[in-house]
Amino acid sequence: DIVEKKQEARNPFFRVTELTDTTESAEVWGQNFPFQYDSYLRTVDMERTRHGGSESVLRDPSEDDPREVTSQSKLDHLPALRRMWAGYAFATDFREERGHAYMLEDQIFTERQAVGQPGTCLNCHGSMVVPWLKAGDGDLIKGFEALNPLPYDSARAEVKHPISCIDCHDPETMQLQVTRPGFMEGIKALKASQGVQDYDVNRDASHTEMRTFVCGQCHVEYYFKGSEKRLTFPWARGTSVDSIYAYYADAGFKDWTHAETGAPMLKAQHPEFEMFSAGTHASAGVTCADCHMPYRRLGAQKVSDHHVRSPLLDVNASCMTCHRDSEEALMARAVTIQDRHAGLRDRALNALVDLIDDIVAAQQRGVDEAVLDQAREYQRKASFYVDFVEAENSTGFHADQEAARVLAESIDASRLGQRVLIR
Amino acid sequence: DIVEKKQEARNPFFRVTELTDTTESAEVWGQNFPFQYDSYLRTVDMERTRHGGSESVLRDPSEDDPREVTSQSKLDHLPALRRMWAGYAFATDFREERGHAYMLEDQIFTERQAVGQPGTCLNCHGSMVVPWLKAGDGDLIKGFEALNPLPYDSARAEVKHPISCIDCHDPETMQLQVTRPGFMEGIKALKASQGVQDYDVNRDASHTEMRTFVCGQCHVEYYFKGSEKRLTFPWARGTSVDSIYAYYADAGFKDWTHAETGAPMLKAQHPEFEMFSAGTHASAGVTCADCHMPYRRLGAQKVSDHHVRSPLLDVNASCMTCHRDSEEALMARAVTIQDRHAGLRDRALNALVDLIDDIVAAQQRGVDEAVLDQAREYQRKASFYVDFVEAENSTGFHADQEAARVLAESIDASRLGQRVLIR
Amino acid sequence: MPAADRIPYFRTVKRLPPIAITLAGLLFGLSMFTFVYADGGSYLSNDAAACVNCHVMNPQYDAWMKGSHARVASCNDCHAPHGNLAAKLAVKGINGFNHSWAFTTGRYEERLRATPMNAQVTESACRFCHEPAVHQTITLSKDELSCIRCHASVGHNTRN
Ligand code: HEC
Ligand code: HEC
Ligand code: HEC
Ligand code: HEC
Ligand code: HEC
Ligand code: HEC
Ligand code: HEC
Ligand code: HEC
Ligand code: HEC
Ligand code: HEC
Ligand code: HEC
Ligand code: HEC
Ligand code: HEC
Ligand code: HEC
Ligand SMILES: [Ca+2]
Ligand SMILES: [Ca+2]
Repeated sequence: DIVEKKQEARNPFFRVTELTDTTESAEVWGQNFPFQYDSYLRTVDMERTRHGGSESVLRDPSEDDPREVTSQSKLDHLPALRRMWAGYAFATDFREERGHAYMLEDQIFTERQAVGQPGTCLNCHGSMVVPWLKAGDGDLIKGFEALNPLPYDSARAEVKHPISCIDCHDPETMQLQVTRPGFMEGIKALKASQGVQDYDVNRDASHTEMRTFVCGQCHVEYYFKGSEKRLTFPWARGTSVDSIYAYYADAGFKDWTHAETGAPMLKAQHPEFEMFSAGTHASAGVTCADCHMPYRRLGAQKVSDHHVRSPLLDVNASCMTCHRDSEEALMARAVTIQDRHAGLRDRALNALVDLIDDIVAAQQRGVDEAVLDQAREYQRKASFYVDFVEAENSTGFHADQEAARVLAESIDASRLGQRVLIR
Repeated sequence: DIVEKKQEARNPFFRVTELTDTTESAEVWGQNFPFQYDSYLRTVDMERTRHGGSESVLRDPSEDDPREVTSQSKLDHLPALRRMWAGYAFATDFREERGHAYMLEDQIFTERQAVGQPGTCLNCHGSMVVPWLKAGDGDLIKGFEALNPLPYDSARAEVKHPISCIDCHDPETMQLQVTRPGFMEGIKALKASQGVQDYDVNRDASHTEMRTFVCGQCHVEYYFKGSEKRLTFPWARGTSVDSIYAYYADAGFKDWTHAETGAPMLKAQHPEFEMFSAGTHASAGVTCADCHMPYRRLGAQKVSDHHVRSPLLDVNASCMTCHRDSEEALMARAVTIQDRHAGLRDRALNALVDLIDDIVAAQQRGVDEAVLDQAREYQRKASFYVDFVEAENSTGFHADQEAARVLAESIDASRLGQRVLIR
Repeated sequence: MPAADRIPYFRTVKRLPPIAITLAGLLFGLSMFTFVYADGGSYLSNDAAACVNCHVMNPQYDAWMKGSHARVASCNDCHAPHGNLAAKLAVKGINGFNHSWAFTTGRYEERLRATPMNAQVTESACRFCHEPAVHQTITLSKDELSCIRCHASVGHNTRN
């Protein structure tokens, strides 16, 4: 059509330097795109909002962990999490997430490394395109398969940067691209479950969808499949918490065994993509980039703000192109949703702790194993459900009704678990 | 401002006939306002939507109940309601509500009349301004106080029409007016709790607020206070379900005693105003009339559609004043919210029935009364909370996150009740 | 959504009995009259006031007057194709007929909405004027990134 033709005709960018799929350093890309690069650098900023952002906490650097600043501990903020994750590495160190600039160092130095992690971890914490292409001799998937099963430290020797331009952009056209095999395979399975065969995200997704999908490469629930430790997104039945829970049941998968109760547990991780997809903004066609990378005016041009962060730090830029309320009113509406969510989340965590207490007591009483197993199954569900919306970092905002629904089911499961123990 | 001036400048009404505060019949008003009157008459239509509207069900007219058509029974649709209300008149007859045209006859002929209702009932089911002025010798409040304590049949002898123009409009200026003492007093108490003294709704409310308040005269939770059976809206602590529950605790009020468990119960009735106020549309400044009485073009004129009904019967007219999605997309978004809500409501009703079962069993087992009373208190709460959002007739739409939150708390209360029985 | 779904009068014609078709014929004549009549006055004119020959356009007109573009763009700047004269005439012809027919029969939805064709025309219009500003952002697109999705209120904010 006419519009497309016109676009092809013009050469969009003034290129100071040539970019290829071996150009890893953002600094080099920044020569062509200084505005994007400058804002990308600002992801080092730490500023908190009522429920999000991040707070800089000073620490004494040690040999093991030379960081002088981290973000606040979520375990201290929500002590129930320690009970929920008893026996799992998350119970030792779990912090509020912060800007993209920190992704590599925060992963390297988290105490969760103590248990010995695989190379797979790097998928979402580093600029992986070049390392994968290298390890796979020009084949991205092969490289991915080569690095996953390595011990973390050997794999990380190949990785030099946190996320860089090449992880989201095609260096030739600058178009958005998905570079993560986990997402390519996950979305393909998801589409297949909806009757769409052979979905190729980089070929078939619309530009608008890509504005969400590039984030969905990392901000998703995942697990390491099999001994190859293949990074897998559990979407073959759908992306709702129910579908994912059923998927793990089918796969006979567990993340760990609960230290207090012996239940076979699941850990949910940052399912922003999944929860967001179930919300009002998604169904209205809004994308991650709309809120987290709003356009900004720079002279006569407008550019996407690559300072990816909480939109509540600048409601004016993020929300007010679409919404015409005052900043205060919009902020108040967002916070009302979040506060209501936080209250309900606390209620769900309480219920879960009650269940854990009851199972522990029942074990001491010597209740029948078959009955205990029923209660443990409830614990597994209640825990995964509340974790799913708590690990989702918007404090309910991305999908408020759905998040409340999930919390309600978590509460129900915790309480039903208590009930079976006392027949 | 200019807009107002302009409106004043043109003489808006061609008055065929003079209207006064004794002009009761809508037909007479209709001579001046034929379009509003015509649409008002169409509230006899019955058409169902996925979750709302109403369905016409044929019945054999009897002497006691000459109606040939009613709407579907909600007791048959949700059998758990019978258990929830055991021992209360609602368990014998409770139907889907239908258009305003039916309000008087549906009240007269409901089987709930068997228990002997007071005149107070008529507040919201008839055109009351003229009867009250008459009974109070020109004093509305006096008339209200005079009719409330009468037996229903004597009071109803004074009432000739279902809701009429005069119940919402000042006959001289045609401005919206609140005519219900219950609302005047309820909103005054609510404002006082927020630090606003001496609130007079007809003096102090903005025009926009009035577009919601006229509906809040009836679509609200209420009770009959004291032996004078004064119609009272329990808002002195706020309009959230929690505030209202606390209000009734303070007042030591109960609606009935549960037939199976002996719990002192509360019944919630159509708190559309209260729930809606906690939702996104309200916080964005949208009013009841925006959706339920959208403007329609009539030549160059715009008139409010007085065919008050489900907005989902005409999404184009109702929603697309503000939303730019297609009708199909908007309908799908509304129905997604409602379906999710309905699923969670069923879960909450199941939990409540489980609790009732457990209390009944515990009574048979001879569990300690003090323990039983704790469980009954949980039943009272669980029941009121789920009823609050089920009696609210939008199937969650008016305030989706809040409704899910309330259901979650209902589930928690039901399950906690089960827990206390088995210490 | 296919345009036909939103233009009830097209579908209705198929189902109507012969007498109604005759009637429709009459209406067609009448609407051609409306078309020709309105055409001279509006469809070929760039004067915004001309579009509001039809009072159904009043809300858009009023909102446009108050909007950010009243001084810089009139109706046709956004609702008629730029550049290609043939395309311009074709779009105007189709719209002229559609709107006249709708106006004459009175068969159109309570809330107007641009047809997919007209939405496309408008999107192109945004790009025509704002090419410098959105140069980087749109040249990235492999397909279109709708401007209206974020700038819904730009032309005339008739929605709240
Ligand atoms: C309509 C706007 C909107 C969209 C679209 C959106 N978000 Fe958010 N997001 C928010 C808001 C508001 C918060 C809460 C921020 C806070 O509490 O400070 C948030 C929080 C987050 C956080 C936590 C940030 C923090 O400050 O700790 C992450 C991560 C996130 N979103 C990722 C995503 C991803 C990935 C997508 C797309 C799948 C997405 N968001 C889509 C508005 C949005
Ligand atoms: C390569 C993986 C990856 C991709 C792709 C990615 N993120 Fe992140 N994101 C992370 C990691 C890891 C963190 C946490 C870093 C830390 O805490 O050290 C993070 C943090 C965030 C935060 C939290 C910032 C804060 O201050 O709390 C937001 C918001 C966010 N990402 C949004 C997005 C959006 C929007 C996109 C797409 C435009 C996106 N991310 C793409 C991995 C990714
Ligand atoms: C599928 C993508 C993905 C994988 C794989 C992944 N992460 Fe992350 N990680 C993220 C995202 C997104 C965030 C930011 C959101 C959050 O913290 O919830 C994050 C945040 C973190 C943080 C900072 C917040 C915290 O939890 O204290 C640490 C540390 C971390 N990851 C460590 C790891 C380790 C160790 C592994 C491997 C076992 C790993 N990550 C694997 C995506 C991933
Ligand atoms: C987390 C993913 C991500 C990373 C990393 C990223 N970008 Fe982007 N970038 C986007 C998104 C999303 C857009 C918006 C694309 C659109 O819809 O037009 C964008 C847009 C752009 C554009 C088009 C103009 C604009 O501002 O909208 C340029 C140029 C660009 N990025 C350069 C860079 C450079 C240079 C880097 C590295 C410093 C970088 N990007 C890193 C996601 C990313
Ligand atoms: C690209 C457009 C866009 C952006 C950016 C955007 N929104 Fe929205 N927002 C919408 C749409 C569309 C809806 C759904 C209502 C509708 O269809 O009009 C919506 C709905 C909402 C609602 C009601 C939904 C609910 O869950 O109750 C709130 C509150 C809201 N937005 C706040 C925000 C905030 C805060 C931000 C910034 C962080 C934001 N929005 C950014 C388009 C946007
Ligand atoms: C933003 C639009 C909107 C507003 C504002 C709104 N409603 Fe509704 N209302 C709805 C929708 C949608 C339904 C669901 C109808 C259905 O299921 O068919 C509904 C349902 C109802 C019903 C049940 C109707 C039926 O079809 O059975 C009543 C009664 C009602 N609303 C009253 C009110 C009152 C009173 C207010 C103001 C306090 C209000 N509504 C404000 C959209 C709205
Ligand atoms: C005088 C009391 C009263 C007032 C004032 C009132 N209603 Fe009602 N409304 C009722 C009653 C009673 C019914 C149920 C009638 C029946 O089922 O017989 C009802 C039914 C409805 C229904 C259900 C229609 C259906 O088809 O299911 C809607 C929607 C509704 N009202 C909306 C409103 C709105 C909006 C306003 C304000 C503009 C309003 N009502 C003002 C008493 C009132
Ligand atoms: C504060 C206002 C108010 C009072 C007082 C009131 N009603 Fe209603 N009534 C309504 C509204 C609003 C509806 C429509 C919404 C609904 O059905 O939930 C309704 C619906 C009904 C219906 C039709 C639906 C059903 O429940 O089967 C009946 C019958 C009814 N009321 C009977 C009564 C009786 C009997 C009394 C007195 C004990 C009474 N009402 C007192 C406002 C009121
Ligand atoms: C349930 C309450 C209610 C009843 C009963 C009612 N109206 Fe209205 N009426 C409204 C509302 C709300 C508006 C919108 C007022 C506004 O915002 O200007 C309105 C507006 C009007 C207007 C102003 C023009 C317009 O259409 O917006 C007229 C005239 C009118 N009504 C006449 C009548 C007549 C005649 C009757 C009786 C047949 C009647 N009304 C019954 C609530 C009601
Ligand atoms: C008078 C304006 C108006 C009308 C009429 C209206 N809406 Fe809305 N709607 C809004 C506003 C404002 C928001 C909040 C988002 C925002 O601020 O843009 C919203 C939000 C929504 C949302 C997202 C909120 C949520 O709970 O997820 C949905 C869905 C929605 N509307 C559907 C509808 C439907 C369906 C109707 C008709 C029954 C309707 N709206 C009528 C103005 C309106
Ligand atoms: C700056 C651009 C611009 C100008 C100038 C403009 N419009 Fe529009 N118009 C739009 C956009 C954008 C839409 C919405 C298209 C869509 O929904 O996809 C639209 C839609 C419409 C619609 C469909 C109904 C609606 O409100 O969405 C009508 C009718 C309309 N315009 C008439 C007019 C008239 C008459 C004028 C001159 C008074 C005018 N327009 C001037 C951009 C413009
Ligand atoms: C003959 C009377 C009349 C004139 C003159 C007129 N319109 Fe319309 N217009 C209508 C009617 C009637 C509709 C509703 C059509 C429908 O919804 O099917 C409409 C709908 C529209 C729409 C939305 C539907 C679509 O076709 O996309 C746009 C945009 C629009 N008009 C723009 C204009 C512009 C620009 C002008 C001036 C150049 C104009 N109109 C002149 C009667 C007219
Ligand atoms: C005939 C040329 C023309 C067309 C067509 C046009 N614009 Fe504009 N637009 C301008 C000019 C000139 C300005 C600067 C106005 C000013 O500074 O007051 C402007 C300003 C803007 C602004 C900044 C002011 C604001 O309203 O926020 C936005 C955003 C914008 N246009 C978007 C659009 C979109 C979207 C479209 C298509 C629906 C469009 N424009 C169509 C000429 C045009
Ligand atoms: C995802 C949302 C989004 C989309 C899509 C979008 N814009 Fe914008 N646009 C914005 C935001 C946000 C701003 C405000 C930038 C600022 O003021 O810092 C803006 C600003 C503008 C401006 C004003 C720049 C200035 O100098 O004042 C123009 C003109 C503009 N956009 C045109 C367009 C056009 C044309 C399109 C379609 C090609 C488009 N926009 C698509 C969000 C969007
Ligand atoms: Ca954070
Ligand atoms: Ca109904």
